[in-house]
Amino acid sequence: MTPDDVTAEAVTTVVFVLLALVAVGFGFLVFRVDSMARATFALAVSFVAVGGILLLLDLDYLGVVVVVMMVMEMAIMAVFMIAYMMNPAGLMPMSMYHDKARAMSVAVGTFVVLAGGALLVDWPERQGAPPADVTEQVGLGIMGSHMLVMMGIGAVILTTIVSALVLASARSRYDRLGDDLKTRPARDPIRGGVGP
Amino acid sequence: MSAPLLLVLLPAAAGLALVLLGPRLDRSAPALAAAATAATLGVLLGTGRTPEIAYPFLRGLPWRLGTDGLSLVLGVTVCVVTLCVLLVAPSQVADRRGRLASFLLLFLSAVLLTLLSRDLLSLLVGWELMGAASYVLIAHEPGNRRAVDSATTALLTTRALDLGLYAAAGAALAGAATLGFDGLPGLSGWPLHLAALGVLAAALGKAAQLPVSFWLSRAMDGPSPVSALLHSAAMVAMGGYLLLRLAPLLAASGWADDAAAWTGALTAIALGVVALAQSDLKQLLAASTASQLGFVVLAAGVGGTAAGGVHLVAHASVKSLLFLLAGLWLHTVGTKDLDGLRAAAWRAPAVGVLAAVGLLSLAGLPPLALWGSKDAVLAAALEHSPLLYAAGLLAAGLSAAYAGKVLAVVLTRPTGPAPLDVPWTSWAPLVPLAAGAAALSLLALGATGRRFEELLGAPLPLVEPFGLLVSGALAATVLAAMWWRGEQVTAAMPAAARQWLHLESAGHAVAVRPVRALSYALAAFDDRVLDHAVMAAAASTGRLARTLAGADDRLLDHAVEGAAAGTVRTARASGRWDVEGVDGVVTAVAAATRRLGAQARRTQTGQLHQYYGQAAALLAAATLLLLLVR
Amino acid sequence: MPVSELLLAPLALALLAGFVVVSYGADRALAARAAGRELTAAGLSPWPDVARLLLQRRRTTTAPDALLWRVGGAGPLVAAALMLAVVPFGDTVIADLPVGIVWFNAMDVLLWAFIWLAGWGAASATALIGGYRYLAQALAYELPLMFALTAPAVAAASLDVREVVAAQGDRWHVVEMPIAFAVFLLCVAAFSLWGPFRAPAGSDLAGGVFAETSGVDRLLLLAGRHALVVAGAAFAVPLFLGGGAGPLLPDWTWQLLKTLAVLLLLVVVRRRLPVLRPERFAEVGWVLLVPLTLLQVLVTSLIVLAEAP
Amino acid sequence: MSLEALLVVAAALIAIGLYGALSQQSIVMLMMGLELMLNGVIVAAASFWYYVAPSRPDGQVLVLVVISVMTIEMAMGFAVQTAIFRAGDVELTDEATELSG
Repeated sequence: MTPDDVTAEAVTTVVFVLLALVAVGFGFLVFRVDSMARATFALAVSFVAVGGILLLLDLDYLGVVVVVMMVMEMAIMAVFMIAYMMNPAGLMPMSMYHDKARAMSVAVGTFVVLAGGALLVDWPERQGAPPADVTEQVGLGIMGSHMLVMMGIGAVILTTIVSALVLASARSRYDRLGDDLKTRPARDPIRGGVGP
Repeated sequence: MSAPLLLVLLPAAAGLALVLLGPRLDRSAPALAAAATAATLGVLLGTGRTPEIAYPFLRGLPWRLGTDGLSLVLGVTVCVVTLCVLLVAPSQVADRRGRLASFLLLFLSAVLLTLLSRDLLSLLVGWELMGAASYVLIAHEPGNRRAVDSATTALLTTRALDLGLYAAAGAALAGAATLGFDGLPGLSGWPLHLAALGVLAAALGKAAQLPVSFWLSRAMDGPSPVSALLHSAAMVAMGGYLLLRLAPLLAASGWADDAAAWTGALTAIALGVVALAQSDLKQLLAASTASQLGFVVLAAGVGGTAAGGVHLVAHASVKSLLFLLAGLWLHTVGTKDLDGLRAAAWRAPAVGVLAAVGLLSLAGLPPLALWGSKDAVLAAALEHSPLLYAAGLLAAGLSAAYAGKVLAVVLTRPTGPAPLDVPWTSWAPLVPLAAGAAALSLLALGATGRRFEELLGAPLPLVEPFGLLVSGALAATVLAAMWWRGEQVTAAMPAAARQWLHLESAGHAVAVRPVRALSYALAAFDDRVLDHAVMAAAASTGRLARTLAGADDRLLDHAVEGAAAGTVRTARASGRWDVEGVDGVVTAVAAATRRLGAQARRTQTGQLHQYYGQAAALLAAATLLLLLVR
Repeated sequence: MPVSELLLAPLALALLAGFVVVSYGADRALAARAAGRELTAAGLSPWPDVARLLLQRRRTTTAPDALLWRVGGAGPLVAAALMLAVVPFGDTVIADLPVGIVWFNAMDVLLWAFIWLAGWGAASATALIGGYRYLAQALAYELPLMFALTAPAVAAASLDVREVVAAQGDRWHVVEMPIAFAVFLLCVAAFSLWGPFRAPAGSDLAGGVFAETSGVDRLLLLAGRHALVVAGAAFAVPLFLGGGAGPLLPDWTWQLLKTLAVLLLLVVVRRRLPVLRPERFAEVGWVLLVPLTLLQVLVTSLIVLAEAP
Repeated sequence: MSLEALLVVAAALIAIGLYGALSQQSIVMLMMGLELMLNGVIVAAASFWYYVAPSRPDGQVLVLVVISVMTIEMAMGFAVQTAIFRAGDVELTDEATELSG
């Protein structure tokens, strides 16, 4: 190992420890802060840290994608959070917990079991090396050997879109277009855009 | 995409698009379809001969498509005829033109698939699609019950014989584990004979040969443009084509080639007589089609692939021209009955010239198309057997006779009817067909014949000048005879010939009625024998029961009453034991179960987080179990 | 990391600042012309405003979430700088990421959080509504933007910005993907609260997300907005306009000149268009722009297939 | 950095997420707990990919699947939350007891 390698590894380790602490620490903060906005964005920071960890593992694409997806999700989550919480800004401190002690014991137990397993199990040796273009590998994977998986995911996502809309929307096309679906223009609460 | 598949998919895609858009594009659909056909023709001409290409389809059984000389020539013929039909169709069909055009394209696609296929699997696909499209096309007129019935008759007849192809495919798989055409002659034993029989049946059925020619008569209920494509150039011709393509298989079987040759010769004669007896122009043309296809089948039987190919092409050109003319007259004069068409040729001279060319060619007058092509077939037959040659010559004379009959009618000197107003658009597209009808004998003769041989890769038989002279003279003589004595000849035809030799009734008698009778018999057997047995058993059971009841009343009752008193005593005793002993145990078990059930319900709190906790605990337990078991 | 690249970072920041100044000046010039005022050098200079905002005392609201407010205020500028980090100037690029295009997308997504936080932190109704408007707008523009970014990536078969530049050669991507280019510029305007997409900071909300900001916070947010437009313009050049390709001048010069051109285009357009209501734009985005960009990607793919050896 | 260290981080994220899912009354907060657990799964999948079988795409595909699952979970979660809030003004898990047997 050359001196440069040692330096690089030390830097990697330090960065990793920092990211891991951020991921776990902000993850815990999610359930400790009063303000819902802070909770949401603590979770977002945790996700960004995990994205950083993925970058350390040479997973450039997936790391950035995790950031993209999760920050979007959290921004939307904040909206719902504020829509459905009694005290979103945490201005009037109140407890929103139940079964705190039991939950903590279950969580600690889970951690002990999982971490113990992680440390005690004799994991297999590394086989092969990452390809030169990691992104290409996953691209070829989902377009080739794992195509079925992604096709399944696609079908599930389509189902999700439809069922989520059906569940969440109070209005249907009959509200928009009348009982015979012939009302034009549609009776939208807000007019405009394109389409009937 | 490689060319063979493109050739099939181009018209299919265009046809499907028109099916979807058809109702909206009703007026412009024929023009669009014609454009698609022209494009297909362009691709076909640009492709030329290609080696066979295997497209993966089933494991080990690919689609094998390729273009060789024969499929190229027939493909070009079919495309040209389709183009002419599509250009003429708007002037002859008023309703649902979009539907007509789109299904003509789909039909074209199926025909091209049939022509390009080099294995039974893709052939079957093309064959079946062709049949289905023909059904839709024949039953084109909305609300015409008879046309629908006729389409059904045609479809059922040909489909029943198409089962032969499936049998052939099965035999080929069993015998050689391949469906390729090249592997078929290599079969031996029963697979060879079954394959030959199956192919023969399917091809003869499609080509409307004896004894199933009647479906072609029924198919005349469809629109004339449809007949012009299906019953001259494409569908019936595909029957002949299949035999030409698989002539090696027929030869290998040792008997199928002779059977084909004689069936062809007999059909050519018998349907020639039928044609001569017809008084309806389309029926006459239909019978003549079957008769002319007889020559092709004869050629296939004697191994004259090239001669048969020439005759197919020449006949397609002549007959599509005549069918379209029949449609034109039906549309303008208002009838297809020969009596009504008297002097029709003079009433629209341009159309009359076309008709004369077509009919003279059909008669086999030198130097027109069918003269040369028919002589090529006859020469091939002569190499094989003089008897076949003689039969062919007889059939040639008959074709001159029925052509002469029509010619005499339409060329009668006009006596009254006013000239017809026929726009040039409705006859101009026929000119290329007429040109073909006039000139295609070149394919069989002389230098052009040699070039054609090279293209086909099969030798034409050497046509003796003497033979040409004989058949030409025969045609001229018969034509002259028909011109002067046509009425008498027609009148001399047997009545059976007018009714297509009662082939349809025979078909009903031989195939339909037995099947129906068998099913009735089976139903009757079910009703009478099986049902009867069941009912009899039931009745006798009833009688037995009554007898036993009588015995019961008289003998057993006493014994029973005595026993009953004892039973009652026993029952009381056991009742006490039941209430005090068994019941107690049951109640206790039930109570315990209920308690357990209540306990179990406590986990079902409806609280999401508690479910999560349970799930976590369960997972932990499962992990533990896994660790312990390992 | 080599020292030279470390030196590049301040250089790039200075460049960004310069462009922001240009953008501001051009905008002021157009505003002055529209109002019929006379153009003076002092009127175009941002420095008086900067000085005023730096010296201004911060106002505050009753119960602000100060931390989130500051993060939201400074975030856009940081995101813009990070976007610029993957833009190549000639052969030089500060961060040569193999997934530069996704990186740009990630930075743009971070804006969802930052702008919303700027609205939330102020604890004021108008500011919060501005934040919500931004999210509604973001839901509308994000998917078209993603697909618009996909088209050049597909054409180059790479997510690396430099490879996208290299893949263009003489024929710039804008020729074969005009829809993607137009949608991209639209989305740049949308994530920068620019022109027709200024509803989140609209005057009907008394400034929306800007409403309660003052002093340095306001300066950062305003500079961030201009910086986002600059970063978007700079990113459009390697994606669609051939990067540094051009005659005579060195590559980096062409990159700068083209960036300037796109930037001026955006500035000019800014005042010409009316404000679009976010909910209307949502329908346009989903019903019109998503299919259009998908079609663009399809066309691009077909071109790639047709030109494949 | 090693496989064990990464797995411990993943375990910590999963445990914290589980704690949140079990202890939070608000449905939205509960979903944040679930997201955090899946976050741990991402770390675990990525580290298994890197340290066990980097030459195969399975690990990466698993990460993609988990990301999709997270979005699906969130979409359905909010849809259900909206539906039950609309039906009965329910926003706490303790009030959503239709499934209680």
